[in-house]
Amino acid sequence: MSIMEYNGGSVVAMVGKGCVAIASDLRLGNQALGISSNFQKIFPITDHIYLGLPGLATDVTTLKEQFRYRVNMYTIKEEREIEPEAFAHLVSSTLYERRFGPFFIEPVMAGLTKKPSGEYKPFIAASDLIGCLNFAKDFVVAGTASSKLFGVAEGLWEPGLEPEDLFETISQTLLNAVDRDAYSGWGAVVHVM
Amino acid sequence: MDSSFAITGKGYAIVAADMTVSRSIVKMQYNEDKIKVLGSHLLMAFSGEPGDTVQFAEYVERNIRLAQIRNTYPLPPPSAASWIRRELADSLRSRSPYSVNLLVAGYDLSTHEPKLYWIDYLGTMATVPFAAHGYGSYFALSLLDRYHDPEATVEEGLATLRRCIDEVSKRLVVTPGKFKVKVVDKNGVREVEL
Amino acid sequence: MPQTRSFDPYTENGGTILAIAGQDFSVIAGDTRQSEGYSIQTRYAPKVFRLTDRAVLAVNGFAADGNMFVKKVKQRLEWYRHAHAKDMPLRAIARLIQTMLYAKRFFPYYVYNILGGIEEDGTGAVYSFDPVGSYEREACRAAGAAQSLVQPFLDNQIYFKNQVPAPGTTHPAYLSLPDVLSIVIDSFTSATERHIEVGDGLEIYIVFAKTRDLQDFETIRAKNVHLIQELTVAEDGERIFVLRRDLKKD
Amino acid sequence: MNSLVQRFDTNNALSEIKRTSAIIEEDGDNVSDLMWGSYGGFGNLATGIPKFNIPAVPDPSAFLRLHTDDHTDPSCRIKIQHGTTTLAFRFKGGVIVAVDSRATAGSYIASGTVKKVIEINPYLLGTMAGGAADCQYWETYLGIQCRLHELRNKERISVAAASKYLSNLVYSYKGMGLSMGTMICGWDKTGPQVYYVDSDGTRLKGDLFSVGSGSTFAYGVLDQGHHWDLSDEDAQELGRRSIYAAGHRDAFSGNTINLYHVKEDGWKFIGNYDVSKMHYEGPGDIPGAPGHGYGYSIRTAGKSSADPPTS
Amino acid sequence: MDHFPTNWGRPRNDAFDAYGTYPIQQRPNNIKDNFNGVQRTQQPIVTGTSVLAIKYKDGIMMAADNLASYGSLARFKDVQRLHAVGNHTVLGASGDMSDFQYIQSLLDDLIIEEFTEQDEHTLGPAEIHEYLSQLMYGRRSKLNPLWNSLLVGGYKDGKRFLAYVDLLGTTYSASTIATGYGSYIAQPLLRKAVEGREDTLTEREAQAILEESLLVLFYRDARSLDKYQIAKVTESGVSISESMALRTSWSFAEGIRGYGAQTQ
Amino acid sequence: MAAAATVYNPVGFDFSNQIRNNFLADRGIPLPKATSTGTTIVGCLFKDGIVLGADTRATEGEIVADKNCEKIHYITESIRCCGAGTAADTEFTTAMISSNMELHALSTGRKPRVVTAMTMLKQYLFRYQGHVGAALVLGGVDATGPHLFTIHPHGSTDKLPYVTMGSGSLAAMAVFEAQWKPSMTREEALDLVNAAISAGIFNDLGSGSNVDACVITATKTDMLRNFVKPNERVTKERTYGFRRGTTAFTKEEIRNLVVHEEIIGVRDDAMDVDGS
Repeated sequence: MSIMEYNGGSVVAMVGKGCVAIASDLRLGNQALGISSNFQKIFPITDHIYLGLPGLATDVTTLKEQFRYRVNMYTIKEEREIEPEAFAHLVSSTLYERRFGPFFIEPVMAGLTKKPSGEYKPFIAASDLIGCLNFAKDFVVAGTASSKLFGVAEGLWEPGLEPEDLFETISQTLLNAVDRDAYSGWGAVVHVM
Repeated sequence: MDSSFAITGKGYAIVAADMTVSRSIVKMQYNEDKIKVLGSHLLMAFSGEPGDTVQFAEYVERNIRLAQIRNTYPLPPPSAASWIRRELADSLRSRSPYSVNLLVAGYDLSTHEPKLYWIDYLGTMATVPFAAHGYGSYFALSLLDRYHDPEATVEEGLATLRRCIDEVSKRLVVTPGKFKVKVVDKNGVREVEL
Repeated sequence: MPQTRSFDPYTENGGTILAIAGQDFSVIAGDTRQSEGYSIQTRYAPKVFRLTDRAVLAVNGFAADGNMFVKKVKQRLEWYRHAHAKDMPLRAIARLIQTMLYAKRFFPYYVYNILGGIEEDGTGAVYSFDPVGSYEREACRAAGAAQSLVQPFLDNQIYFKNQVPAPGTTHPAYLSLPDVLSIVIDSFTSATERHIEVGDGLEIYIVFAKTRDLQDFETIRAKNVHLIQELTVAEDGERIFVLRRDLKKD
Repeated sequence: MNSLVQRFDTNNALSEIKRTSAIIEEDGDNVSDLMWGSYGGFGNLATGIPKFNIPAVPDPSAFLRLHTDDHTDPSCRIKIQHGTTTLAFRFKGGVIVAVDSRATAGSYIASGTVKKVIEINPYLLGTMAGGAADCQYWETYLGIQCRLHELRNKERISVAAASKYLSNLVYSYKGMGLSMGTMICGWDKTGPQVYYVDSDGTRLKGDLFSVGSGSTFAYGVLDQGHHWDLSDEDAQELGRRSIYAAGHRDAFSGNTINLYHVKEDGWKFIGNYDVSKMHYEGPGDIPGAPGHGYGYSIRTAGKSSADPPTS
Repeated sequence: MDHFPTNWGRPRNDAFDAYGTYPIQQRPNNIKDNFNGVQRTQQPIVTGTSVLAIKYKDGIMMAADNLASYGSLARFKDVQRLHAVGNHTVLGASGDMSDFQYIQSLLDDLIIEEFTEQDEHTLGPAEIHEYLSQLMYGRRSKLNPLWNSLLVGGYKDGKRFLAYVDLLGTTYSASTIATGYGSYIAQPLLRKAVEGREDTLTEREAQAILEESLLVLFYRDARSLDKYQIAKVTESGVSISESMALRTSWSFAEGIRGYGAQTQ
Repeated sequence: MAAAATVYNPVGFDFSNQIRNNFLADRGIPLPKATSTGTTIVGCLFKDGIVLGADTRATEGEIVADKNCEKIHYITESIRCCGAGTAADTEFTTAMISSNMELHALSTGRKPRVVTAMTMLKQYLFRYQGHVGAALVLGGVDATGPHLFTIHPHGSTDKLPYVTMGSGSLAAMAVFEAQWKPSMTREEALDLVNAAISAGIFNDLGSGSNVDACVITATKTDMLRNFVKPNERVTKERTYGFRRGTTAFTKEEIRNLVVHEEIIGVRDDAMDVDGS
């Protein structure tokens, strides 16, 4: 059993037509033992960015606090809300800083980027535990059920999903993937933006 | 082989911990208090690596007290739990980490509800209606899933707790022995005999 | 060149297999890539084998063990045929495979087996095995390198897991052949996208019960004449076809 | 030199080939038996206690440990499926046997539909925890022996004898790497009986056992609700509720519950219950059921431990 | 029996964590070292490097160089690693040369035995390959492997045959196969040149492809030699060429100065 | 801890977690490995400059994490660098050297040279003794002509007319050894690089998807992203949309970001107060 499986948990994010969705399970485990069924893994960063933090639960809390701090500092210094792309790089550099003593977290981000025309463009990204970013056009996954999520998402995802359809697709993806993973489950939450 | 349990009920939280200290195959002590009273409305049960437990508990106790002296008001349970978690997570990154598992229970005077936090030695924190640490948790959690009632009276709560302790005494290889039980509610902290 | 310090009698040769049972047919499929480490050994190494006119066995894991195991199963079936003048029924083959696997309990075959075919009562069946012979009958099963990618997808599409049926309706108990075939193909193209050890080619065996009307299949066959081949030996019995197609080769 | 002469002696080529064919014939099947007669083509179950192929290393069990499932070593290849929560208890109405249906290989849930109750014969049930193949194989084998006992003695085998037979059998493989923890349950001349047998050779007679990773959770519920004078419905509900408890808390248990009831006239399959459905909806309108979901959040929905001052 | 399910289904070893230490069990770290006492061929000694083989219009063609290495020492420079088995088959071996010689003697005996039968049956490449795969798998199952990767090529009854078998008993066939280092370096070149053209490649083209691959191997494989042999199996039987030399060119090196900033 | 948490990162690595992670490792829990990309990256000289090439597959073990990632990194306008190995290391190392090169260019007022980037990279990698797992192919054209280097994770370098790196390096090198010749034209060089990367894509499981190429000459740099796409996914056999309402849920919350507020005047003279 790897340390990434100690507490369990999985996150998936998907792009739709003018929308994004990010979903996670709610389990907090202590190896095989379930401890809590309302453990939050997805955190709102701004009104247009959500961050999912699957991995070791203690680092979930520590990193959540650290990102809140850094985003607040950014907002104060730059006097504007952080954009998803910039936030992705903030996540990446925060993790890479600890290249040789990483947090056991593989973050997943979903957000909407405001284009000059005023429309919002969907944005998703994932990172490994030392900050290698992966910008995808379809979906990104992480956590103990990642291989299962990859399989289902690759099968179910289709381009141009409306928010309601995106909700169904991401929910079905998550539920069926965590049902095959011993360390994820115990309820789920989906955020559609 | 420490066992500790905590449950919440209508306007209170109960924390129970066994009273034995064992070393190798010997029970060194059988009337140890492993529940620290951190404030007027805050309790913390601790277990884990011998030595670390008491050191960390006392460290927390003093700092919570200090916070109260500085700010006039005591830290409410959520803030206290968050601070304790942070200390534990940071200590794990130091040369001599504390290996301590905690149950932090308190009564939040501002929201009028009991709060219970499960914290492990890695600094993992979860808010739960009932909790347990140690091998006892493998027996008690399913029992509490079945019998725990968030609106139970203190007497009913104690009866549920007694079920847990009986079960652990019955099934665990090493019987934990006597339990210290403390209750926190709007009137503060008090000790209860089972 | 192998320069390991001690000899490891096992290796892993990648690939994925799956099987789905329909009401009166069974579909058993496998990719054809055989790899070791990051190298493709061959782009065509069959993993699915016809045992009898109503039984097809898919093996995955360590290729040498797998090939040897299939050889031995076929041998036993041949002996059975000589002794009893008929083919062994499917559920007996399943039990045979269990005892053969378990006979190597202390030096296991590193193979995951899926047996598919038609039972004596004419229903489609799938049996899945672990390397030491524990088995169960199921409606669908994926095994091999990409099992964790494919299986949850099948749960969703075949068992309708986590899907609430539209009000006033229920999920169909059995899927039609065209549906099953397209789900199989999509499972493999998806697995090829996301798993490096899956690819090159796809072989889908289709076993039909004696009584089945093959009209829906003939339509598919007419469209893919050059891809589909019949493997049936006896007349008036169950029929086996194999559909071959390409997968990505990267 | 002598061996060299032999090597190049043409008369001896045959023996050389035989020697290699001996190498090739790597497992010790008794070929002639299996090729012919009514055993023809069957597996080795029918032909007495089978022989097992042992790897040619000094410590075969270390070899097995190196290559088969081991959570400490993710690189090991052969993932054997694990069985998990099972329970059986005696009460005045017979024996209740309840099991979950999950099999895991590492963190992957390999199956959610495993039959962990093995129907040895109409009066005997065996449960499955540990290595799935070990349990399936040896309990099937036990079934054969029980039937032979019936044919030889014109009476059914007692639960005690059946469990002893199994216990002796697996004890002879002790230390080789077998893994099973099973309850043999049935009704014989002496009434309802439950025996626990495991691969260490332990055999216990008792009223109430639970085996598997989720057993502690099952015990937590079971012990609180169990007494001899339970009604049939309450006993079934207790079995169901206990497996649900394990399925809920333990990551390696879950999916569905299979419930059996052994009475004087043999065992009866009571039902299969989905754990998620139990969580949200409960077992439905059947005697003994609570009338709502088993889930804590369902059971306590709308309740709050807040105690605001009543003004 | 403990209640950590992941401990189940594997052999017990009470020396490790008999009491399930809390909170995280102590895990056995180094269980790989259980086989130090076994005295068997655990590594090859005198070794041959890659063997390459392809199918072409008239049959199959196989190539190997003449080197047998002793560790990093180029020990024997005149070893023939291609071996004719009967009239239809050629066997190419990489890996341990002594094991290869043992296999050669087994096969020679087999062919003699087959010959003395005079039953109008001769062993073709498929039969030889089957024999070898059973032999290799049997030896691996005795944990006493013959440390080789073998290629069997042949032509019989109008059919080409080309297949591989190695020390684990793993077998496969393809229109191009390379063993050892060749599976990394030569195989991509062979696949590109041969796949889809098996029925049109002439003997001259086939030989040119193999020679180019051998040349690349000689450039990049430190255990290879510029002396090689090529075997052909066609309708008319097996022929193994005399040893030939590769024409190498190192002229590209002229422009290279150092590994960094140096220019002269 | 707190000191490290600023918006802009301080220089260097933060080792604060290492004690804790070692503690966990001592308990026998294996620590996870970072995304390491099996890759095919190549570079070759031609008549007018350099062609670099890369595949676009990023893997996490046996799983393809990214089907179309970019492995040719920007160093300066006329210097580019392909990365293989630990993905995050190649990403951050090249980004850092890129900004250092920019600073170097500004402080010297000259177009930076390829050897400068090479020396910066090798010194940086040597300092970390291979723990920063970046295997690089560096190519570019500067005042002294076209240059092509490989840099290994430990800091050793090579200067050759054609180079390959990554898990598919052997396959790609075979193509170069067989077909490379001096003074090729741009088209010939691009074809050769394409053939080399394709050899990696189709023969090495760690490499896959598309071919990226980058042609650098004294006057111009062409980044040919997805130069060849030989592995497009075929269309699926059916569509997998779900009927709305397929997924059961217990609770729905809508957080409306646009707050609608109706303002009701309490008295008619409210406006007057505002206006006066």
